Amino acid sequence: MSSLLLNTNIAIFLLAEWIVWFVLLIAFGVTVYILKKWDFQSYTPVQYRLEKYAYLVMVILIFAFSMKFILLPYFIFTMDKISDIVPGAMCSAGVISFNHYGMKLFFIKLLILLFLMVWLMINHYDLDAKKYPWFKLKGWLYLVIFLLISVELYWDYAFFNDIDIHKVLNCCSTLYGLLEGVNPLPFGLDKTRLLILFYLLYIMIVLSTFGKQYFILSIGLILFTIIGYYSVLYFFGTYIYQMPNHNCPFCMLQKDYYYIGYLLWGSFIGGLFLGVTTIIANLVLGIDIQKLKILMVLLFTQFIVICSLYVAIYYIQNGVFLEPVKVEMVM
Amino acid sequence: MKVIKIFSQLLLVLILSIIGYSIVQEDNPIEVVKGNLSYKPIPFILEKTDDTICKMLIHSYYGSSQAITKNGDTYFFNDIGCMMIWLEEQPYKESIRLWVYTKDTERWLNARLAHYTTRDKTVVGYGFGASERELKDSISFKEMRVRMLKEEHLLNPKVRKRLLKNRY
Amino acid sequence: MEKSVSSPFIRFLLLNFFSEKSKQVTVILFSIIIIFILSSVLFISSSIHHSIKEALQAQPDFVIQKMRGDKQIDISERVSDELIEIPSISKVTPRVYGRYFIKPLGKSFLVVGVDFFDVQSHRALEKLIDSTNLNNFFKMRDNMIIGRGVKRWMDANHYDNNLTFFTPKGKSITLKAFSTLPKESALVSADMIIVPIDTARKILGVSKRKVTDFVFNVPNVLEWEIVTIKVSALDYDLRVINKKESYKAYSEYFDFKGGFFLSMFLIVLVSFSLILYQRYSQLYSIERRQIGILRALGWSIRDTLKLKFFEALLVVFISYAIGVLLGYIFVYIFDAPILKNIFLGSFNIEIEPTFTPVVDIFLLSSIFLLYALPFIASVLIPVWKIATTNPKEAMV
Amino acid sequence: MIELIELNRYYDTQRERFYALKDINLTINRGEFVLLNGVSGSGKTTLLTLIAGMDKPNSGIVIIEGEPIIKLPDQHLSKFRNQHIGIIFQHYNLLENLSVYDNVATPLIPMRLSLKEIDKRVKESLEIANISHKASSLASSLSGGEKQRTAIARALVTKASIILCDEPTANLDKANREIFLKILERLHKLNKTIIVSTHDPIFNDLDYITKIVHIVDGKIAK
Repeated sequence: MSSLLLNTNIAIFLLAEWIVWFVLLIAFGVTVYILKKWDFQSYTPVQYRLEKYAYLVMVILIFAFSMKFILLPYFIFTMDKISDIVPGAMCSAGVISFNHYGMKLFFIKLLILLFLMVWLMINHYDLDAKKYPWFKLKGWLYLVIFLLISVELYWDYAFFNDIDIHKVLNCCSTLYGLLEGVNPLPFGLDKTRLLILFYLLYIMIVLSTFGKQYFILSIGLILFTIIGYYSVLYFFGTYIYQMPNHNCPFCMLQKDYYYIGYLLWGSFIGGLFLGVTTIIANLVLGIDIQKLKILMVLLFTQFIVICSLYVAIYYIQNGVFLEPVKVEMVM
Repeated sequence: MKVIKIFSQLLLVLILSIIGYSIVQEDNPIEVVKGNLSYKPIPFILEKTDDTICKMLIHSYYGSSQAITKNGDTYFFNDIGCMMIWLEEQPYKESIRLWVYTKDTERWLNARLAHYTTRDKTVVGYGFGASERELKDSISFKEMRVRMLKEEHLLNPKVRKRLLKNRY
Repeated sequence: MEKSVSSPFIRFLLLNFFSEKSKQVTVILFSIIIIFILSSVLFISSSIHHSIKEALQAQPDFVIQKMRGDKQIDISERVSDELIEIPSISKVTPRVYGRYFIKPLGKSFLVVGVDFFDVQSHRALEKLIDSTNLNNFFKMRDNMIIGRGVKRWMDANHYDNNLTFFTPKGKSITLKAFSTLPKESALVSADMIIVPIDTARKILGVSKRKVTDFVFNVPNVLEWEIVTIKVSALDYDLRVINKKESYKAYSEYFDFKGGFFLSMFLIVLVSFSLILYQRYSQLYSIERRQIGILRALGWSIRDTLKLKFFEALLVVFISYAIGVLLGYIFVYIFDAPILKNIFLGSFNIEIEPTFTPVVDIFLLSSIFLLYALPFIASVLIPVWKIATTNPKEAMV
Repeated sequence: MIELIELNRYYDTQRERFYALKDINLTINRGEFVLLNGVSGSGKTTLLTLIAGMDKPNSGIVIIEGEPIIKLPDQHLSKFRNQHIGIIFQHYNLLENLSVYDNVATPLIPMRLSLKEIDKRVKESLEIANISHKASSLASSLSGGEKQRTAIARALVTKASIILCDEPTANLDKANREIFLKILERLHKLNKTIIVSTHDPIFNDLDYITKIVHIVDGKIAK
């Protein structure tokens, strides 16, 4: 058991995760009971009690969603705090790459937040409809969510427990361990093509949202996740750090960049989440939610504007674009 | 409304074509060659193959080595030390064929049979050079592997001082 | 106040909440006490972390010592010439220091010998040395600069301004207190006495050509790893300690205390949530009827849930705000009289560090996570149970 | 308007099944004034709770304003009750810690109306129940009659078309009963459907009663 667990912030974080998990365990038991006994047509008092239990599950999940929503930035902050203790790590990026749990943990947390948001959306429309049409769907979705959360809890513990604070660690510049000569960008794109795609995808998403073409929208979202992430990492990020070779998604979350990372990644991930929720709402439930669509477009626009502003301001100030220096592997 | 629909479809086609074009035209260096069931060393293309451990392009055969797993995946290393680190992380170590490029006879030799000198100037700097014939103070494969894992190689300043006598 | 609130629901909530205060008061009081203790502890521990970082910021980046077995022995001066040759190292400075026990097994001070003429790499000392007048300090052989803890100890034990030391050979040296170390680094340098290097050698019995250790800086942080390798290659028995490790040792030390407190707090938390669970389920009959009436009038379960949930949130936020405020006042204005000793008790010299307020959103969210999350978690089921009362209750 | 078809409501105890209501068939049209007569414990109150959708029958169908309400999920059932049914309870059931104004405004909150709109409606119904002079005083400080009139105002504020009264006059003195009947008469003229469950003889000789239903041991006696 590494002494890290005694660190106050980590202890608080793990305690919070554990409590949320425990409450979700209760909701899990209730959901299993409901799924077993649910029969909308029956008149028995058991059936009426089930409806009440469904509200308990709803309350617990709203609580879980809001707490997980707070715990994600707290997780990043905690890693930032212990980056002073972990040798060599300059920012939370370094810490997260410490063992294989780090990245997996981060993505599963995002996934859980997405699933919870989808569940709450389905629940909202399930209650509005008169016959609880998607009641079973909610139940099964929750079972999946609970499974993910249990995995997350285990990984939380394993991740912090596995950090050996004496092993020297390299920080985010070598974090991505790129093979020399390999093009870091996806699909073999180069910088200019990456940027063109970045803006084209944005336009396509906006158009397909209002054109109600959900198939195109889903392709757009998937591609935009990849292209967006890499454009920020390898192009816009360098303008935020004003250092051509600093490709790190986490460092912009720190104080010295005025926490711009939270706004930037928040709007990017927020837009993606809402996009996925709208698609599910339309394809699975067949409901068209105007509010979500507009919010999604707004979030993406905000994301695009922030990125482009940084480049524009840099260009205005220095009259030239940042040219990344070719790093020679000098041995 | 109709215009929006058409325009977004057009955009989709344009985006997919750009991506398609770049994927086809991309030529990243190789990291692993699969399906080499003959378990024979592959004369890999220099400047176009990467060492999986130290993530560098291999510039010359001198000092390089190869490892072929049971299912034919062949990995390349520009320094024998890297291969040992890689080997440590693999399951079923015995079933993996290891080849080194000998410096004296300049041909691929089974690593477990080769002799290793400890003061060579190698790419990463671990200092293990493979040779076919037994030289003055060369060591066996087993001894080399243990030394590598005990970090008794030239990158360790204390060892370098003892072996090379100069400071750093 | 009622009319100003925009939404009718919130207006109803506030009316209902503040009209039957008796029910909520006990829970709020209890929560305030818990948050008060919790926030003061977290404020103290975060200020300590901050002041450690502050103090260590001033420490040199690297310290080299010669270790034989577990014993640290003195290093010969020639090592510094080899050090200077390594490119990325700057400001190599010898230091002579050791613990001097005034009373055997009693009070001990850290005597630090410093050579004023080469640039001192100890940045805090640098600041101090710039402020003191070099010439007259160095002119009189028997001057010393004392830490705040030492000063207090001397006043308490009627050493008016000077202190006599006995060298291992039995000679006595009396030194006059010239000035006191700055307040910020009090935590680390409370019991330090700074003297010219030769006096220190005499007091600690260090031979002429030897020093206790060397310190130097490596401005470029990325170079630290390579420098450590190169320096450790100089001699077989050299030990290289960098600033981060000492920070780690200090913070782990205080983390241990923080962690220990947290586990204690866990017990309080569990009992607190059990009481809450019981408290919120126990005041059942009065509330059941009220919710029954509301449901009969057409409030859906979602509305009553919202009502009861927001009521609990109100309790949380009121007690959170008051508790944190009290904690802040207690720690940063009254300097946490009792709690401080738990954290700093173990220093052999009682020091009086004033806590620099370090409150950021991270700390506030830590307090929130430690208090509000368990509170809401334990209240969830009772709130749901009451909110789903059957409207039939109103007819009975 | 209100149709009850083959309603059964029973409670299973260890020994046997006790029928609170058995085979109830009843149709009430819009604007009727119905009297439910029966000894206390004969099932009158249970019938009222079933009509208001506050409890579910073990079998049978309840259709109000053309909508079968048994199978409605809670969110719709509550909204339906909120908009269509006003209830006046035997023990008034006011929120003692709130003022009369707030008590009458309570049912409007789920409707998400603006404060202005709520204010208008509340004042209006306070007028009808002539209790506006006590608008800002606390419910706990009111007399029995005043409490009853606040309850009436609360039932009217949602402009519900159906008014259910459960033993409304049980705790009132002679004078307040007269006032209560006058208010009921005015509501009847507003074409509201009123169902009063009582065993107070004062109602028997009212001229505007359209239907009297006698309930004995959970069954409708002809």
